[in-house]
Amino acid sequence: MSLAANLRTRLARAPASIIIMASLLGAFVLMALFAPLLAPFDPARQSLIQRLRPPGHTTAQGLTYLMGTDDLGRDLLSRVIHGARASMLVAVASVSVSLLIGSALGMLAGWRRGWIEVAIMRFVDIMLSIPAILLAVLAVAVVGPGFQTLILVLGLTRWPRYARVAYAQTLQVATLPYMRAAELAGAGGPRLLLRHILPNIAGPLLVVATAEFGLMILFEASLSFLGLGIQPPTPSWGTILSAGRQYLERAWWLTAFPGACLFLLVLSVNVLGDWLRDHLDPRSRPRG
Amino acid sequence: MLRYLLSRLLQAALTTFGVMTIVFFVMRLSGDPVLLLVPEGATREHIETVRRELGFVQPIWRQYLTFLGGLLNLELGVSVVQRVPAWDILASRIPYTLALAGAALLVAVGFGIPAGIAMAIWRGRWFERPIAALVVTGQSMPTFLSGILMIMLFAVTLRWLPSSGVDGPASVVMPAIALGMLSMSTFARMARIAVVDELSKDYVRAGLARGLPLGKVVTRHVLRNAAIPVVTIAALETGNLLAGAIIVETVFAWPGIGQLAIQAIQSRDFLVVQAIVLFVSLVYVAVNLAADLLYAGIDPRIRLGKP
Amino acid sequence: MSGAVLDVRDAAVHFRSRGGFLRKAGAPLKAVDGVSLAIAPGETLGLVGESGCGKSTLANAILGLVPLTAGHIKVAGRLVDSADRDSLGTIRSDAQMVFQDPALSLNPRLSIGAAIGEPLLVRGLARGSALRDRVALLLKAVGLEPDHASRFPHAFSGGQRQRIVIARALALQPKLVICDEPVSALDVSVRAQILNLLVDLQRERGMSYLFVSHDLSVVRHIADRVAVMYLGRIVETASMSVLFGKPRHPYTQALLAAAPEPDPVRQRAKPRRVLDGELPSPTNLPPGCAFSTRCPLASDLCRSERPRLSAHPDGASVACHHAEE
Amino acid sequence: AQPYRDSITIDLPNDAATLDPHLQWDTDSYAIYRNIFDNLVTRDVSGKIVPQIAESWRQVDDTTLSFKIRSGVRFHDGSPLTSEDVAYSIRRIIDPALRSPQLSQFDQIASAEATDATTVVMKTKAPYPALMAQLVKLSIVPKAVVERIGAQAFNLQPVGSGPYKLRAWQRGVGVTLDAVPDYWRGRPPFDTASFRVVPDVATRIADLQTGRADIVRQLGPDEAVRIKSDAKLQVLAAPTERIGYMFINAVSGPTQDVRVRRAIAHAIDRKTLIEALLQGYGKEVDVVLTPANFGYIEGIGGNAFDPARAKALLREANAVNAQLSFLTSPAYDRRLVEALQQMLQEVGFKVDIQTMDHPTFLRRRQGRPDEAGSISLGRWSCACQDADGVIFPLFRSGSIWAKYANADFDKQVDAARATLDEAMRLTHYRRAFEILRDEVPGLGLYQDFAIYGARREIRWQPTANEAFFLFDMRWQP
Amino acid sequence: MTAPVLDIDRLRLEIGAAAVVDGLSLSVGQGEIVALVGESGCGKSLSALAVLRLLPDAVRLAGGRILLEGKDLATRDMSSMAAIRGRDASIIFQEPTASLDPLMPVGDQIAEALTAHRSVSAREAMLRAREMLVSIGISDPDRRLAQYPFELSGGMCQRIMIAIALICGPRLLIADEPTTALDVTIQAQILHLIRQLVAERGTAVLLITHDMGVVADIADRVVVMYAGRVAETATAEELFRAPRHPYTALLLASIPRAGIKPKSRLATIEGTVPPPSSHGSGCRFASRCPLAEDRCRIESPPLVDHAPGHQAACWRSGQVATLGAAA
Ligand SMILES: Nc1ncnc2c1ncn2[C@@H]1O[C@H](COP(=O)(O)OP(=O)(O)OP(=O)(O)O)[C@@H](O)[C@H]1O
Ligand SMILES: Nc1ncnc2c1ncn2[C@@H]1O[C@H](COP(=O)(O)OP(=O)(O)OP(=O)(O)O)[C@@H](O)[C@H]1O
Ligand SMILES: [Mg+2]
Ligand SMILES: [Mg+2]
Repeated sequence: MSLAANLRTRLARAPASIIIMASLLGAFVLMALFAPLLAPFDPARQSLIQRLRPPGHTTAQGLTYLMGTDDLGRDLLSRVIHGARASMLVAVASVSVSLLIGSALGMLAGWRRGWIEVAIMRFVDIMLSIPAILLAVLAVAVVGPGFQTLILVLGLTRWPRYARVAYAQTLQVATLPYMRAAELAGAGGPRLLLRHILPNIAGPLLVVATAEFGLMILFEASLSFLGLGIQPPTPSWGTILSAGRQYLERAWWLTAFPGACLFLLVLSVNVLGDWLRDHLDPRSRPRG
Repeated sequence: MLRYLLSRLLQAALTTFGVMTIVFFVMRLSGDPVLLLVPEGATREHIETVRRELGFVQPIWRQYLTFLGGLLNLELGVSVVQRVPAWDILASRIPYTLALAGAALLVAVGFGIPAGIAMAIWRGRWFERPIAALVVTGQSMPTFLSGILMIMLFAVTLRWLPSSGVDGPASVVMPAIALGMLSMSTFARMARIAVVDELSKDYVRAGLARGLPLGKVVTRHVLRNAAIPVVTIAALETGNLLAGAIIVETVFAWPGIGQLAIQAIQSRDFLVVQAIVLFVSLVYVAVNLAADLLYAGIDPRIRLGKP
Repeated sequence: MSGAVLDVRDAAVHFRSRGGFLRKAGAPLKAVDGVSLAIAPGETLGLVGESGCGKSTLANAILGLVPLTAGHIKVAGRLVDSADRDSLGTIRSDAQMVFQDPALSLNPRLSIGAAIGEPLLVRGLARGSALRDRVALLLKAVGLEPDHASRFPHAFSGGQRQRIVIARALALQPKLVICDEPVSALDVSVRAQILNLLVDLQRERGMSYLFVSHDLSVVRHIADRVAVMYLGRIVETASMSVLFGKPRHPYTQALLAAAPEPDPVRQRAKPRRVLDGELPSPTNLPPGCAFSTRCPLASDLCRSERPRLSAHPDGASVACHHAEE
Repeated sequence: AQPYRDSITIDLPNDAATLDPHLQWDTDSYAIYRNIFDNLVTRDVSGKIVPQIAESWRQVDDTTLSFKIRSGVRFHDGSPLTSEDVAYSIRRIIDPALRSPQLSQFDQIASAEATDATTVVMKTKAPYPALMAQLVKLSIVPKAVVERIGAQAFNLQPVGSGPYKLRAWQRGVGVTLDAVPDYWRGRPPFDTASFRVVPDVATRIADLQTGRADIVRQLGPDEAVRIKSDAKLQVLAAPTERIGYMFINAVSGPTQDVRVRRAIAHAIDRKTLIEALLQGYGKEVDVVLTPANFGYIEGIGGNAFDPARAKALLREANAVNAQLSFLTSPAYDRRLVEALQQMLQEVGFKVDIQTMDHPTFLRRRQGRPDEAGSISLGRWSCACQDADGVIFPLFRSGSIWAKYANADFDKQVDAARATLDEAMRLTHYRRAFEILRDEVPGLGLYQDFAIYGARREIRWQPTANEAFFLFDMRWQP
Repeated sequence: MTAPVLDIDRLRLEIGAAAVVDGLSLSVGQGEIVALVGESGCGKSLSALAVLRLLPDAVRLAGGRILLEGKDLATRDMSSMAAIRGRDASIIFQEPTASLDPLMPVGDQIAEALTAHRSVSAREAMLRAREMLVSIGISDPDRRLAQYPFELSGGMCQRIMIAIALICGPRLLIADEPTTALDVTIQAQILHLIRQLVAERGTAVLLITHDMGVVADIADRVVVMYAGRVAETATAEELFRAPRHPYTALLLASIPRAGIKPKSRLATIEGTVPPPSSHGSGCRFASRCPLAEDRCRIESPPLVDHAPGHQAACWRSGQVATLGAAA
């Protein structure tokens, strides 16, 4: 039984909460993929006389804004649906870039030790010490704003976190007898790292990755004040939220809906991540 | 041991040097502050005069050498924007930053780690749920939102806490919670995973077999074994709390380094940025060195330096 | 010995003792100290000795898993102690090891099929269904079911894990297998099966074994020659029949006397003799013979001067001042 | 009326950069230090230039002004303010060695001499009509103190002659001022004034609601609406000399074509912008100048909102779907940017918003024309209430902001700068604005309002020059 | 005879739907040493774990009673087990290195077992731990107490485990292969220690081992398990002399004895233990049994008394003697 097959059978036996979370995540993914088909309105279409309408507001022409409108009179529902696209793309792209770079370098450092360790880990320290904002500013000044720049900045500034976690875990795992057994079996570097170390350190990495997943969506919003975010009028949850916080008292829906979406997305990613980790561990069979 | 420490100190110096070099060039490449200093209607000649007066027309390598010279003399220079030594500007913020970071760490560790352990021990039972929900909330709530929501609830509506500023310990409560929430989630989940990992090992069963209750097995044995990822995260988060508090400090008008950093970056106050980065990187390197030493302290199998 | 599969010369492994923070480390622990031995192709050398005397450490050193402090080790003519990664790789396809502690030497996240197949896979010797078939054969050979291959280590009993580790070591059909307590966790019928397998392999392929065991009946059954270790040193080597027939070193004698017989009547009739005396600390060995603290024959000479290994006409070498008594 | 509280707390978005009035010049430093120092002259509520330290002044010739200095004014350290201090202050700010960022506002001044105890004679390099307007910003510092303690220390412990003196400056936290009871203009209204640094506007409002702050600066229109709904609070707002305008690149990109620029002008519905987004806190203008400035010409006639005409112009210029890059920074209201983008797209432009941080924005906007983007927003104030300080730097060829060159226009603004005759200047400006109307290198959108939130009991009338004089405020139960 | 210290009655352990241990019954009286032997993987360790209610998550206690001095442990709640473990009943695990906390000096781990049940000071506990090490023949105890498990040899770890198990002087000691990692001189020392314990305190010992020499040396009674069931139980002498179950007989036959030619083929039992999922209704040894007949494959044999205290579950126990002769 391969790992994937193993996982499949486990998924079939997963508790209801996992199924719910998986469908939730699936729904968000579908929402992102088919946003143009799902959104009732053009998310960029403004109507300044229809600013800040509450959810369910129906105009004289009979158009209904299910989630209300934002501060430029755009349909919030359509923006949230389209926002899923940008936000999830940012999260997936930046998390995978930094997870890849970070865990590879971290494992290498923890396993090889010696000067490679010093070089990698001190570089990690350097990257961690430089405020991300600073690099973001430079990137915007030199490369110009845009989605690629955003991913570049997020990927470049976040990988050291993964690297440190991977490094610390690898240090510990590398001392275990089964690593020596694998070495004896003739496993070379890549195999030792991928087959022996990685599965045994995947848990903490997964925790960081799932935590970062939500963070990246929020980060995009925080970076938008430097111009690094998704450029308007393309919506993202982060920018909708940060724009909405000005209207907390007047228009709660501007933060409540995208906030709830974000919460549910992060929840599902976290719960699935933890479940995945638990079930990648062959020792923890479901109870009963 | 001593040799290891010395070599790490040397590495720390190199790291700091690397950081400062990168920051120096990053700042210079992203444009000088002159345009921000002069009034909007300034003429080109005036701008050039100021630029020359401030030394920004020199070739960049010469500026770099000057900067290195200053660094060697522990001179951080005088801010061109505020006309005050950069170190003074930084120093006035450090106490606030330490207070906030400390309080936030207290929130994060004080709640996060017990929550993580509880989730691991009660895995799959119903009490795990509410804790998990809280943890996820911490992770999915943008600080800029949680901050202002807290202000509206605790300051405006309930009048329990001051809405902003730095008057006494009450002032630090909300910023610390807002800042600590995120780290708290990370701590909790990291602790949970690490503890779950350990709980499946044979020595736990052996601990139970000698009559220790599960709680004791966890506190006496599991925690230490699970500590490495948690220590790693703690080191990472400490750095984050120090410098990453930009939004929280802005929302709560907390005069820490984060706020200063963003202002200095935005006004291209090079010397202040450099001073901040120097400080942060020193703290960072120290904290991570401590973490690396702790790894070996926690797990005697991990030998320091070369294997 | 020139054609030897394994040639160990004056090997020593010392462990730095842990110092505290900024504290100087204490005296090193001499786990293996000046050990020389050799194994010819097709030969089995039994290694017995006190628990903690350095058998596993020596085994690890032979495969380059623990650095040597002094001496040289050659496996199939290649020096282990100065080997780079590449030649270590070659050495390890000639020599494999059955680890003493199967629970820890199996990666908990690797199915046992993958673990057993790993040496074959990484050396490009088999893949896909061919690999599966080889793994199935190996599993059968050690008395496990082929369909166990997809299970993970935690789901096996101690003895089953032991067999998995044996299967992994045999996968490459190496010239030399170092067996560190390979059968101690097995029930006697499975043990017999494994011993038969080892003997068969030796007959067919001329494999050599370094066979570490506490079970003297097993050693007697499988070994051609036996080396007895005590506190990091070899105190006696002899051919199997000589050693069991005429043990010369008092420690060897004690060992043979203490070996229980699988017959309650005879066993219980034997006089019970438990060795008295303190085991010396491996960091602080007495200047003379290490066994002198427990030896019934110990004299002042023993306590002051360390006996050297001296050869006897029947091929035995013994390190004892009173070997002839 | 008797003040019913003896202190006031003000929330500012930023800390003072410096308290030396001759150095930094951002609005937050300004809001604080102008209460510590007196200026040579000042403006009254109506915007007229009136005496302060200078009791009176006389134009001796086109380049010479003579000021009579008020006597009896004392600095906070007790020493009397003399004509020597005034002359020193002027010489100090124009001394390149001080590297004052405000230099360009005063660099027309050639010299200043104290000719006797109460007279200061100032010479300009050439006739300079905006001189008095600039001198509104000149604070008087005590020569003796500055020379004794040096610039760096003076920055931290400023000594002025204003109604308040510095008690404490806690960097990043705020500044506390104490009243000077025997201030020459009378007893200041509050015994102490605390300026607090609160960067986030939402927090400033919360401070106002919880009573932590009595008055807060720099609110947006939407916040004003929010404050209005709170019975304990009031909005204090005034139109300022700040002009909200749109820059249109006349040198590079699709907007080189004047028809395209006109199409942009016709596409924009200022009225809706002001009503819907600015909530009325803005006044429509059709030139790049506010009525609060000298040189504002009524009835030039702008390019009115006319989408049909805009579309026609675009077709005519063969520029349908022209790609406009809209450079912006977080300093500009995101909603305004997006609304403008929408309006332009409606008539057939493709508008690509490029946000960058403010320094980068400035660098590109002021740099090479091909990097300056097709359009961008601006909120301009010269703090001198004179057309010269607005359209000269914005559109005069050779100026860093101008991406436009028109010899006739240059001639008009140069001429208006070189004469002191107000009527002449107005005719030049009329002509200049007509050229701008036809050529559209920029487009006036609205006169900006300064919006403050305050407790109901505060009486204060904000002015066009965005000055923040505590002396003019009162508690009134 | 007084009531046994440990009385396991029809214990059933399941993994998923399959029973790994199926109706195991055995008892250990005060001062008695009972050896549990059997095929590796037949469920010995799991049964031992079940007594202390320490089964892994995957394994379920599906039936039977586990009486420890009359109290049924099978139905107790987990929280009250802590007081029993280590004090009334303790266990020595099969894999010592994995069973020690890798990050705690072994001395502390021994002392901890004492402080868990007795109110002694840390110092005192450490002293007792030291005594314990001396009594099981560890040299340089002070140094050893401060060492971590990875610094000790396998046999040393095993002895640490033994020290932990014995330090509270339990009424029942379950020893899961306590001496496999030890050389015979130390083994003799440990067995001596156990014997002493039994003699002095009347401790009941359940000894799981593969070493027939050890069984012969110290066991009073032997329980032979096969595929989750008891195949035979008898006194040690009786069992070695006259096994009544073919599995027992074949097991004894496969021991390499002095008389056998070195490197000759040892007798083995053909085939492997059937997996729990494929247990049919018949005798579980039938597929490997040279004596098996049709009945064996259909009907499960009950445990039948052959002599006082000697029971075997075989339809053809009468023919077993011929097997031993053949081997
Ligand atoms: N990594 C290590 N660090 C320090 N000391 C060690 C280390 N590994 C082993 N030792 C010590 O070296 C000595 C020899 O250990 P080794 O494991 O080789 O013994 P052994 O002969 O295999 O014993 P056993 O039969 O009990 O397995 C022991 O005293 C042990 O404590
Ligand atoms: N955690 C587990 N999950 C699934 N199966 C298990 C687990 N632990 C043990 N088993 C299975 O249960 C059976 C009995 O295991 P147990 O450890 O009791 O054997 P044992 O009799 O002690 O064998 P040995 O003598 O080899 O130690 C084995 O077939 C084993 O594969
Ligand atoms: Mg060993
Ligand atoms: Mg077992």
